[in-house]
Amino acid sequence: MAQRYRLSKGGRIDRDRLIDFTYDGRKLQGYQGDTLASALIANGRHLVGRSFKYHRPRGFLAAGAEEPNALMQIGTGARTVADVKATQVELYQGLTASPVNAWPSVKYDLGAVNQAFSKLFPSGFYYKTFMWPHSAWHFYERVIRSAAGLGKAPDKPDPDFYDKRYAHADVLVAGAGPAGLAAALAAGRSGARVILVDEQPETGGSLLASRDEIDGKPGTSWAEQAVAELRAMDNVRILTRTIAFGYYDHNWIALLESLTDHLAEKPDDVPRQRFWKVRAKQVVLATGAIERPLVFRDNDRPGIMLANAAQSYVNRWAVKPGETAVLFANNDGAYQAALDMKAAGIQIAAAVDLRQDPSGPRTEAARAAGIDILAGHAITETQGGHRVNRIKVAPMSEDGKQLAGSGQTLECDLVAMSGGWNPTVHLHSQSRGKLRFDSDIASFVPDFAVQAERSAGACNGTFGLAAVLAEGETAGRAAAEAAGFSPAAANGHYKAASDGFTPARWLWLTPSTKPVGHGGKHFVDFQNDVTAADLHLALREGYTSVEHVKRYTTTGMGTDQGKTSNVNALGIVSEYRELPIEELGVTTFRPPYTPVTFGAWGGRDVEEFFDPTRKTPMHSWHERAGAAFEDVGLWKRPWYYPKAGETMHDAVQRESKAARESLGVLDATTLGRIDIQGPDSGEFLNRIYTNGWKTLKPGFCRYGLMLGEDGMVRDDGVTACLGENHYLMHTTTGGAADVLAHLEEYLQTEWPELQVYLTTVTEQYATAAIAGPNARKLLAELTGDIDVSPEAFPFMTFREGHVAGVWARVSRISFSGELSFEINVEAHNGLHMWQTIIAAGEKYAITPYGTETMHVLRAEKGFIIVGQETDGTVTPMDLGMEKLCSTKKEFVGRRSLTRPDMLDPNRKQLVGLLPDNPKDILEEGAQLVETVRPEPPMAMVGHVSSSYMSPTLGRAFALALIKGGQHKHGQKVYAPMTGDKTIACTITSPVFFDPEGERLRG
Amino acid sequence: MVEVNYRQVPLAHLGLASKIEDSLGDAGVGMSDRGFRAILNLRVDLAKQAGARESFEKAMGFTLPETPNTANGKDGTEALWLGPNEWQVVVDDNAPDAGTRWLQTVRQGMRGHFCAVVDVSNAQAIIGMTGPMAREVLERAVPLDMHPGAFKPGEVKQTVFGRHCGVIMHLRDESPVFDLYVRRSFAEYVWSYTRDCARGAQTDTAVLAG
Amino acid sequence: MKSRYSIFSLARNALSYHEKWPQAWRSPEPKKSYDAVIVGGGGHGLVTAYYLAKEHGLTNIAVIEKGWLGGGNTGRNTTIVRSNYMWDESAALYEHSLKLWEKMSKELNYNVMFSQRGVLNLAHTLNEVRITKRRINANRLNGIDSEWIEPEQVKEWIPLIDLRAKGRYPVFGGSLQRRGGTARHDAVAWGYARAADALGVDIIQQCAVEGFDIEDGEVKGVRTSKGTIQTKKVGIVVAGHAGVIANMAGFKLPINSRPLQALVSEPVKPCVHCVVMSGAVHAYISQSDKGELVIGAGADSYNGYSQWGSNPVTEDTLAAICELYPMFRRMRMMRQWGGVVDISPDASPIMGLSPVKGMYLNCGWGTGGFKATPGSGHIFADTMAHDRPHPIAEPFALDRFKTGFLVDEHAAAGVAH
Amino acid sequence: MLLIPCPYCGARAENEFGYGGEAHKVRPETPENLSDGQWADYVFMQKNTKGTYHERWVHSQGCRRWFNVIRDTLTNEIQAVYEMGETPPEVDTKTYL
Ligand SMILES: Cc1cc2nc3c(=O)[nH]c(=O)nc-3n(C[C@H](O)[C@H](O)[C@H](O)COP(=O)(O)OP(=O)(O)OC[C@H]3O[C@@H](n4cnc5c(N)ncnc54)[C@H](O)[C@@H]3O)c2cc1C
Ligand SMILES: NC(=O)c1ccc[n+]([C@@H]2O[C@H](COP(=O)([O-])OP(=O)(O)OC[C@H]3O[C@@H](n4cnc5c(N)ncnc54)[C@H](O)[C@@H]3O)[C@@H](O)[C@H]2O)c1
Ligand SMILES: Cc1cc2nc3c(=O)[nH]c(=O)nc-3n(C[C@H](O)[C@H](O)[C@H](O)COP(=O)(O)O)c2cc1C
Ligand SMILES: [Zn+2]
Repeated sequence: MAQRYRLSKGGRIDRDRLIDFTYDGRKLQGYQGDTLASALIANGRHLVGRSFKYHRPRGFLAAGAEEPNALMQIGTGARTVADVKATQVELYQGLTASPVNAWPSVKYDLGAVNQAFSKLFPSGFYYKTFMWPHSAWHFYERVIRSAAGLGKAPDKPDPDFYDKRYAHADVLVAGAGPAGLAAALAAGRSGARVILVDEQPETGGSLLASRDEIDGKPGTSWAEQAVAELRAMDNVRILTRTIAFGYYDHNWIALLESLTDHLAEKPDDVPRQRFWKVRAKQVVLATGAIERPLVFRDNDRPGIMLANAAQSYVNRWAVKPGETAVLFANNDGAYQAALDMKAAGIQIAAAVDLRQDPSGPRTEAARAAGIDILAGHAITETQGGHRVNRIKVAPMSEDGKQLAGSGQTLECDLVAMSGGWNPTVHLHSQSRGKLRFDSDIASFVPDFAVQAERSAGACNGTFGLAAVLAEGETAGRAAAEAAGFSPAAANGHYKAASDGFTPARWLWLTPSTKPVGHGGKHFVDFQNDVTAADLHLALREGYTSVEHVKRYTTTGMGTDQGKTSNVNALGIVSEYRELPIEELGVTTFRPPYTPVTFGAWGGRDVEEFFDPTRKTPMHSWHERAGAAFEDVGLWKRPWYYPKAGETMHDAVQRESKAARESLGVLDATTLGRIDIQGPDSGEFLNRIYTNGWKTLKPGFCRYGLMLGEDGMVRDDGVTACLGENHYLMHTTTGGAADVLAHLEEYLQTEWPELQVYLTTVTEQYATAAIAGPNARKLLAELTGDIDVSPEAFPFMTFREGHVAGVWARVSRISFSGELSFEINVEAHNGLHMWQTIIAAGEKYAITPYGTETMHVLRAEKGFIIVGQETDGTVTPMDLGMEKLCSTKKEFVGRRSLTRPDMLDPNRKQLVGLLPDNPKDILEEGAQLVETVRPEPPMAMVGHVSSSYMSPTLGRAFALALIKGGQHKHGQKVYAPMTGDKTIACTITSPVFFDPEGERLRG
Repeated sequence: MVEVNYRQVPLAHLGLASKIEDSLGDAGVGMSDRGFRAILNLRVDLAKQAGARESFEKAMGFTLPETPNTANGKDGTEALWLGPNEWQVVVDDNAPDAGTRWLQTVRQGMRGHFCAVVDVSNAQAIIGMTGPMAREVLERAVPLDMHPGAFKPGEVKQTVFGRHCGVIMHLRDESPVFDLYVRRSFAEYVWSYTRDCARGAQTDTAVLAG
Repeated sequence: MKSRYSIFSLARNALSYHEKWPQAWRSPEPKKSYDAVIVGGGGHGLVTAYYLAKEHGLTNIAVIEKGWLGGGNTGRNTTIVRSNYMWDESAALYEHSLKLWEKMSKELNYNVMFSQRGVLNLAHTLNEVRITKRRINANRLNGIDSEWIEPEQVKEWIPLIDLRAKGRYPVFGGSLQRRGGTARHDAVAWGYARAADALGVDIIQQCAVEGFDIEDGEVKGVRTSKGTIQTKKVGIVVAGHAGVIANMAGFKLPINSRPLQALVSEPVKPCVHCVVMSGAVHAYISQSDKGELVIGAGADSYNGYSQWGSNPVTEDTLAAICELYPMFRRMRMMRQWGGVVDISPDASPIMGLSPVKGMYLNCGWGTGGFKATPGSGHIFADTMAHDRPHPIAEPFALDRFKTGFLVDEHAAAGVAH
Repeated sequence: MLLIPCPYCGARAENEFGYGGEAHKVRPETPENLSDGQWADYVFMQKNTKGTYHERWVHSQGCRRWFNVIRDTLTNEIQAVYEMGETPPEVDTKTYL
């Protein structure tokens, strides 16, 4: 029958909106307002999972975020999500869900054979076995891996998108139960900017599931009113379905807002989730408390759940988690659950109470309602295959350590247990706030805060509703005040019941007929199948620190992160070790409070936005010309321009031939540019570069080499003297930002006395380098006011004038070894210049070339690329550039060059390589040996840093760094490659082309 | 020699001109390409360079703002505070040689003081942003508090935009109207990132005229 | 001798309700004096003690641990083990270690779950391709398994990866070390602790070293929170805290301590079968035997001793994961943490003698020392026993910062772990 | 994400800043007069304090000024900021094991 366990009235569900969903292949129905959990209970489904290790049948333990058992695979295909707690899933039309970790089904789960061997699987068993035969772990591992894991990861790209944003608040309130609402009201009324978040779809917290009254009306009505008032305030933002999951340094709180998971139709213009990064001046934590299970024998059967969960199912969702219930409790508050269940028509077989002398207002009310209370009793055993159907109870000795007398059997299909409450101190702890063990509630409560936060309500160990509200109000006012606002006088205090859940009695482990570990299992961590016996074993074996206990047994390491198990585990450890619990310490609370989607963390910073793509003003032209692009830093640079049918090799051969024989053009816009001005500019350059700068005259350029203080080459480039005390420095494309930072650092921190200003002008200019025998002719055609004759415009100078009708600064420098001019125009004119050059160059068959050809050309000349010939371990001497290192002045890194290892003649030095077979192109990164051996190891003497086929040389050639290479010109080295191929080469000078530099100077 | 002018704004390749709408319509954010302006970077230590304050005022007709995170200006000419000895001078002059001319003006005016004036007119794109959702949208891209009480008209703030991209934000009025200055090669990133932020904020963008 | 672990001992113990298992190690009170004291009960410290006892005949040894053993970086790393480093010096060191990994479970009679599932390093830019090939070639000629694999093969190894599609950085290929893999980090600490204890080593937890007795430049004793211990040999193996200890002993180190983060997803069925690392995109991923995706994040850009790390680092890491594995956008982070790593200027460790006689240094492993655990301890024990660097340790002396002989592994370790 | 008070722009998020390591390490005037060891001290050695640490930061995505910060490297508490060249203000010195 449909929804057989639905109560006929009550609950916060919309009975007019029937919802179809599929669970484990079956079609079921629920109502709008249900969670997947409540809907399953309405349909009598209690067996909803199998345990991790033993595959024991498991049902719902809880009704909220702490649920360890009911883990579901939600949705299918690309939208599937693994390991979702059924208690956190809002029901929607068409929802499909199936339990994880059971095959073929939860009812008939083959993995259940593990139960037969469970004696062989105490905690840590895997450390003790699977070692035979030697190295067979790989085999065992495969079996273990496929048995482990819970749900399945999607295997298709996520079709949804995620929003991510920053936010700022005066007061952030986490949790919108009575405490949080009271806090938000107090802070909001003061005018402070408030963000109030709650994980639930509606605000109200525990009021939604209770029959408590505030100010004489139902708690839910009070909550509705409070929210209405808050909504009317401009300065308050209320976020539901939003978890505050991480509390980081400097009051930085991360929230996850869920926007579409609860919708049947996923709108494609709404992000699935929103990731909030909130900087709050003050934080009020009002995150409530989580009920604690009791640890008794076979306490994990479906139908055994937290009392508060049973109560919530009845009150909030109007479902009956059972027909006949037993309350198993150690405190007064839990009796409210029994009363509420009874009121909903659930028969209460008995209340089994660990207290010798149960008392308290709710206990009395239960008594008055005719509930049979078995004082000083414990559940000693439970029975039932897929659902609990019978329990055994017995009286205990006074100290609660053992049984005293024979027991009785009770028939029931529901055990509602309550072992007390654990304040949800997660966020307080994440913020590094300290905890204190409060023996009144046998749990941890916030001691003092380290950041600007305060806890209020149940998360602070305060349980009476009146006190909770008062504490919330006070916290809200205090937070607003601390954030600089003046809250009005208190709004009077809220009237509500003042009793909490005490009196109570604390027993960490309920005795049964057999010693722990000798029969049945006392579960502590339900998800990770950790029992009390496992904890004892760990302690016995010497894993005594709580951190070791956690790691050896895996208690608290599941997807619920021990929300129901951690304090019980500590209690049991404390008892076994005979150490007070406060001396044990707690394991670390870590983000996230509940699991958070990776996609939300990534937000929009994926795909095209993963990194910015920087483009030159000529980019659109390159695209149209069919360029392949290379990533250099964040820039896209044309790599080569293949024509139809051309491979990269073909294109590069064509491009480099063109540049050597007629005319090529390169987009050199991406070079870094720094404007340097001030009376001490020359001195500054002198200190930064290895070579001397004081003699450089306006109109001239000079190549410079920059080192780190460790003496290693860091960047290089040409600097032009624009005028007196005015320079323009060029850096490598990838190094621009770092170099500027490096220079500013020296100026501001080491040499503040130097009168120098730096301004980055990288993007002020667009640059085209024209190279080739026809470069001068072309330039002459494009300019009217620059005399391009060799005499008037010599190598390493620049001229200003007009090119293509626009202002230009033309530098006669050459990275290609050709006659070459770098034409710099204002960036807005870049495309125009480029197109003009291309059009005018047609008669010279002008050929645009990319970075690959640029590399071939420069390598033929033996010019280095920082980052290719250098790798952070290369000095100027290694590159044969000692002449560039002035001996007359101090410069950054100079001192390092005289350390003993820098003077070692056997350092790796830059050389050229010619493969014996001119067709053999060495692999860049090939390692070189002097003696080839049949087998490795072989002593390596260097490596190939650059290697190309040169159409100009008509052969392959390479640059390499070789130990002592500068003195080994003419000697042989070998590159032993994979597959027995060895390439023999001859060491040469690194300059292959035009060693006298006639072309570039010509 | 005759100057020809084929200038292109950094966002030219997006063809925004053809997409301009008359009004915001239902869009929460209006975005525009502010086109050409003269932009200069000025470095001078006013505390150490006696009379530099006055020199600047004489040349430009207004004083350099010395309060951090503010702007000051007059008649389409303004200076944005970038740091204790750094300003960005922006002139609403779109003549092709505006950068050079204003560079001369400021340089002349500041002669005799140790300072640096550099023309960066071509180095930046200026993106305008307006609309009721502008602040909400920008809060997705920058870590600044964009609340009207925290970012006020006349203020200038530099920060990081999205990933790895610097931005200068100038709030011109409370409606709000923002000028965003970004390095020209990042312009397209900022433009499309903003549009994606609007999508995340569940609002639309409209392309408006300069 | 300890009782041996095996399936038989498990069965036997099952009969006695697992109540007869002996302690894996003792928890002794510190003695007045020891022949050698190891400061730091992480993997490296425990291995050192183990080999001092096993191979160098020292039996009167203590390991002093301020917290719980294995609770430092040993207990918080992403467990990637490989030996394909670039320079000969490092290759020798890490390969020495990898060989010990291959025998570890057997030698310790403790299953450390060393899983040689293969380590893949992706190359996303032309420069990364070049550097990767350089490293592969060096490895090959050093006799270390390492191979280049093309994008299609990458896809075979890790079908879920997005090679280029809409990606900002395409995958150009990668290097593969088949012998590389992962291990169960805690088991390494516990296995060595148990083995060292069996050889008589005193493992003293919850005991912090607070200072040293140094006379005439020679160490005489160690001051701890449990009293002063006399000794003439002290091994400093405290990872991120090396600088703190150096300050106590009166010298400085070229080390910056930084939080490095990692995180795990909720457990899922097997879907990532090898270790995949990606430098340019900065994401490292593997799947634990229990099913979580184990993801390595970056280090903070500033010094710190917090075991949590900066939030933007996590964002960047997960953006990278989402970029490379678009299906994992729907996976969820279950837990995130940090460890304090000891970063040296050349991304290589510092091992050997210190400025104080009798005091030996083993630090600077930074983001990648887990893989070196057995080798480092083995070599360091030899160094301590003979008061001179083991030949493999020689290039890694503190002195290299004076002479300039740096072993710069940034290119290899740019892929941090 | 730390909130770092730039002495010029005000408190800003950490991702606007760059880190410069230990403060008050003065570059030697005449490095050539130093021994290799002394030079290595300057280039490589760090105090790397656990606790109160004087360090340099730059507001790279803001005013681009370098300045000094006193930060507790364990808790990340920022104890003071001051300009380059200023003498450090007195703060409670914290050190940890
Ligand atoms: C997130 C993360 C991911 C990593 N991933 C990898 C990886 O994938 N592969 C890899 O190879 N490496 C990785 N590493 C690095 C690796 O974890 C470390 O290099 C290695 O574990 C260091 O081992 P250790 O024994 O030297 O240090 P630790 O395990 O940190 O041990 C040092 C011990 O010294 C103790 N100590 C400190 N001060 C004192 C004192 N005063 N007195 C007494 N005891 C003291 C500490 O409590 C600690 O237990 C990672 C590190 C981190 C943090
Ligand atoms: N009588 C008893 O036995 C007993 C015991 C415990 C609690 N209580 C009652 O519980 C109530 C406590 O009120 P309260 O306001 O302190 O707590 P609450 O449980 O009413 O509200 C806490 C709210 O915080 C939300 N929340 C928790 N963690 C969150 C996070 N990280 N992010 C976002 N939201 C989060 C929860 O969804 C919940 O809505 C009182 O009514 C009290 O009487 C009674
Ligand atoms: C390889 C590896 C796998 C881990 N898997 C889990 C896990 O499945 N569940 C879990 O809660 N924590 C897991 N952790 C994290 C630990 O719980 C813990 O956060 C980490 O060891 C750091 O310790 P701390 O958080 O106590 O400071 C794992 C840690 C490592 C190193
Ligand atoms: Zn600033």
